[in-house]
Amino acid sequence: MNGLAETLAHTLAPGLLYPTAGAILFALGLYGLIRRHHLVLRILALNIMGSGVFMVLLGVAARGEGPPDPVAQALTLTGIVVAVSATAFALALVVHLTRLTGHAVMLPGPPDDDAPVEDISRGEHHADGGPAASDEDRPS
Amino acid sequence: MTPANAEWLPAAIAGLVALSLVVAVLATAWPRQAHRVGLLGALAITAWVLGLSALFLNAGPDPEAAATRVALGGWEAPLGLMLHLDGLSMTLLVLTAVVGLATSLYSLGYVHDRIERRQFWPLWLWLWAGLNMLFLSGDAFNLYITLEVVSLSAVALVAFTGTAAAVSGAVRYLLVNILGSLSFLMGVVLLFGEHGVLDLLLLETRTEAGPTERMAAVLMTAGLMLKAALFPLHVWLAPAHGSAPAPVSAVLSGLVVTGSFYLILRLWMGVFAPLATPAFGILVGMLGVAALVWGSLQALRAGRLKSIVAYSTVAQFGYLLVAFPLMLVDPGAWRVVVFFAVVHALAKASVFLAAGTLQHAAGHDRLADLGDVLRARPRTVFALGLAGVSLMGLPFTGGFIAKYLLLEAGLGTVLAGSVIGVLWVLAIAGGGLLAAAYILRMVAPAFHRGHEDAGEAVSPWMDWVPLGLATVAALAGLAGTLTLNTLALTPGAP
Amino acid sequence: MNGLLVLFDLVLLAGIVGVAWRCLASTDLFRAVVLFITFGLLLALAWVRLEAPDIALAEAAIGAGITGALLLVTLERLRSIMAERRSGRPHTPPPDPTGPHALLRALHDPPPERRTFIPALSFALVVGGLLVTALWHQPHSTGLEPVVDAHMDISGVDHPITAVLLNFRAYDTFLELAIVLIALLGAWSLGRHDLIPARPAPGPILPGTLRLLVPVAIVTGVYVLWAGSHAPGGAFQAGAILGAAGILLVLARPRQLPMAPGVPLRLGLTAGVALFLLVGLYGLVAGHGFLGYADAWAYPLILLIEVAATLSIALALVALFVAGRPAGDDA
Amino acid sequence: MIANTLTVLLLLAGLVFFAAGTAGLLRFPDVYSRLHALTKADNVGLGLVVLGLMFQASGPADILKLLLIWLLVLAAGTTAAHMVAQRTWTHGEFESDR
Repeated sequence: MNGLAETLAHTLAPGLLYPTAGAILFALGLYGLIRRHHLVLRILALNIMGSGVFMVLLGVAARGEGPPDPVAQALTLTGIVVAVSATAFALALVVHLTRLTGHAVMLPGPPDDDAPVEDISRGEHHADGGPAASDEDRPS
Repeated sequence: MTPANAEWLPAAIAGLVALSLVVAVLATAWPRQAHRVGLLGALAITAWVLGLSALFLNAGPDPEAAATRVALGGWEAPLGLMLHLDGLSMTLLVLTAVVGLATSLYSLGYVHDRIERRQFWPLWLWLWAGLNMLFLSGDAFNLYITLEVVSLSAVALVAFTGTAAAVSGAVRYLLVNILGSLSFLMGVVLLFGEHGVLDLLLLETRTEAGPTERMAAVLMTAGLMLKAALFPLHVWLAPAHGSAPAPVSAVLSGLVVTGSFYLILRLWMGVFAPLATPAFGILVGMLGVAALVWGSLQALRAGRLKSIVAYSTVAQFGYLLVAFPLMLVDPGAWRVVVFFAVVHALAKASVFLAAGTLQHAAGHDRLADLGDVLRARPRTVFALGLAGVSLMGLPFTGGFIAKYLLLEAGLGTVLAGSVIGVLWVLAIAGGGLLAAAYILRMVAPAFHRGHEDAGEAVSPWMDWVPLGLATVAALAGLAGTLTLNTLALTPGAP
Repeated sequence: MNGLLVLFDLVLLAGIVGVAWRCLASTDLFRAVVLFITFGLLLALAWVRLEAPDIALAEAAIGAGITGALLLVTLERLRSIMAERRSGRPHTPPPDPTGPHALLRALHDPPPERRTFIPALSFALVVGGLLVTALWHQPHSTGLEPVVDAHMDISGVDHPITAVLLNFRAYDTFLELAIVLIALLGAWSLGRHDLIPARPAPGPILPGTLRLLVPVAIVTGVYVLWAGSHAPGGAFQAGAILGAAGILLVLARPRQLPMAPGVPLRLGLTAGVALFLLVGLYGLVAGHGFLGYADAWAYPLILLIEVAATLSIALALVALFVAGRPAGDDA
Repeated sequence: MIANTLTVLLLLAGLVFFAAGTAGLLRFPDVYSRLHALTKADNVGLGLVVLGLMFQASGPADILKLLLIWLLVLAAGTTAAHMVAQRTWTHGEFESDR
């Protein structure tokens, strides 16, 4: 009986409980990434995977007896900022893709390789605003 | 070892990182002059890398003493971050400098729109800085960060023309990259949790074949394979590389993919070395053969010039996978593999640049309608052919030496009594034939009789740079001994 | 007491996993995003429980706050693009990957197909199971806490996380600032910014509240920045708070966005990396190593870098919310 | 001892209000009544929680900070509720996909 209580206490210590939950989040994000098609949902799935990684890292850092490892916490902070930057850029791409094609879903299968490709070196294309910049946008 | 070298080398290494960053920051802060900053920076970085390699080679022939570690901010590992330079990283730095300089010169002609220029140069200089930092990093978490620098700037470069094909290629590329990075980071976290350090050399001394190492190896290798587009995780490559602007495709296929491969090699030679088993090697080799066949077949079927080149990257990276089982029999074979990767990067970059010139001239890159331009532009076709010959591995080119050495290693495994070695030999020889087929497909229209039309005028940069780089790729065979000797200066590697 | 804490852990973690599951299973994107924001707030609680108040602050401000705002404005943008397509150009059907109703369902994702269920589930179970196995076999390593502790007296600051971020591993932090900047350069390269759709209805309430909140946010941001040297806080949390204030200001304006001046904006965005790099170069020349400081100068230099980094992060986060580049940047 | 008892009682009372507000959010039929339940009950609930925590504060500075938090949440909650209500008034009930 005592042995069981000890095992339980060991298993339920935050140093093991939180990394386990982090691993579950990682797997859950992976599952969502495979199953869902809308790009915004895929980005959410990747973010949840990332949170899983951070939870493992912080949980592992809190395992010892003393104060938690500050290096692990610093790495997590760095990771969160990287994640938000990548997310912001990904969302900007998704909006742009929707504007161009009318959908925000990753096409299943390999895309059309023979689709025409615009060539910036010929100066036919100008990235000076695209379809979005209207005059309304600029203050007089 | 000369004392002067030993003294200067650490400062020169930190200086290379600092110089790349200064150039990138300057171009970001001052976009109006970004192309001038970029040109001067490209020259300066190349000169610095060449100087560094001279210092490095002068430091002496002893592999154990050749690795130089620099403690950033004066903090030694495990507390601080260490930069790490050895023969392997030196070789890839030189490769990056050569391809980087060529791409920069080419871009002077290719990206001429004022607005485009302001977007292109800062991103490209960040990408270059990221690659330099990746090859010099000696810390597991820092590797993750440099990988992110490389992949975010690479994705941005794919997308920046803003067309539907480019943006959808970029979205796919970005999601794949984030997934790969997260998988890599999870591996780093597992190793950190077990051993409490992040420095690669310290990790190497502590790792054994336990559950943590196995899981970390799987996660990190899978993440990097995804980023390197190694078969079967390659599906994203062709859309991203094929629809990017030509200089970007050149850098992606030549350098970025090679960077991920470098990391796989470095990890398996160091931290994960205790885990390598023959069964694992054979599995990876099989994947390589499959990549070789599948990529070549796609390249034979593709309708666009740049798609052919992009699929050929998938195929050529099959060779790199085939090399893994060879390394288990002959540990020294890794040097041949790296040499092959270097030659491939040079040749592939020049093929993409040449394809960009043709696309510019014709206004499209549909192979079926490219004949007129091909016939009218012998210089570019020559560059295409010269680099292609190196990819095929015809005699007297860098590609020949690389493939010859690979074959030799393959035959070594056969002689060592491995039946499956026959498959590797067949793959290496057959892959060359397939490469010949799709490369001939690209240049063949130039030799048909027909109408000639030079198309749109092309800036001299776009005319000459592909030829120059293709020549370098072909002549790389002459630098074979030098490269292999430089690679030998990697401590801990056979 | 210990039993209560375990109960708290279990409830919290079950809540986190459950919310993440609901978020990824949702067919309605708006619901998914709201659940994701909830997920971020619950994570912040978990970080407090793991004795990581710095991360909790950052998660609440960056993970839940800024990411949430980015996601919501993205949904609004997608909705308005779809509405425009439907009303303006009825005869240009998009290359439709998922069926005739995909256009109408821009903010819905149909429930996943049945055929991916088994492979995805088994793949996730294998990965998760192997991860858990590896984690349960790990010894209790002390990590780097003792090493950091031994060097705190020469780090220039009193808060170990700030010491790691801005002194021992300053290189990582520099690159992190660079990544924020690269993400922004990438977003800017896609084109100029457009209108932010669905502005709040006009009225005195929002501007009034902002007049109250923005000064408080600025004071809080500066406090969090200053506190970072000896307590939880620092440049990233402060930058996120100021960035959030900036996003509120952008949202509260009438339809036009202000014409951001090109040169000062670029300089502000690069101030963090530029100053960091200058200090790093000085360290290289002066013999402290690249990105190193003389012990006596560590505190003022760290503070200087943090101030510039806060400014750059705040500006970059607002710019990422606005998404496209301002017209002034092309001038 | 008295302070601790008061804290516990006030926290419990606050939680009751929070629970009521959440139940209202989940059960009420339309946006207006949901807002009503949420803002009123939660503001009182938070007030009680803050009041309860004040007995645990170590000095006047902490008490002021707690008070400030309550006031800020009141201001933010009011504005948010107003904006939700106004949008519903002009655009009708929310449907996230239109």
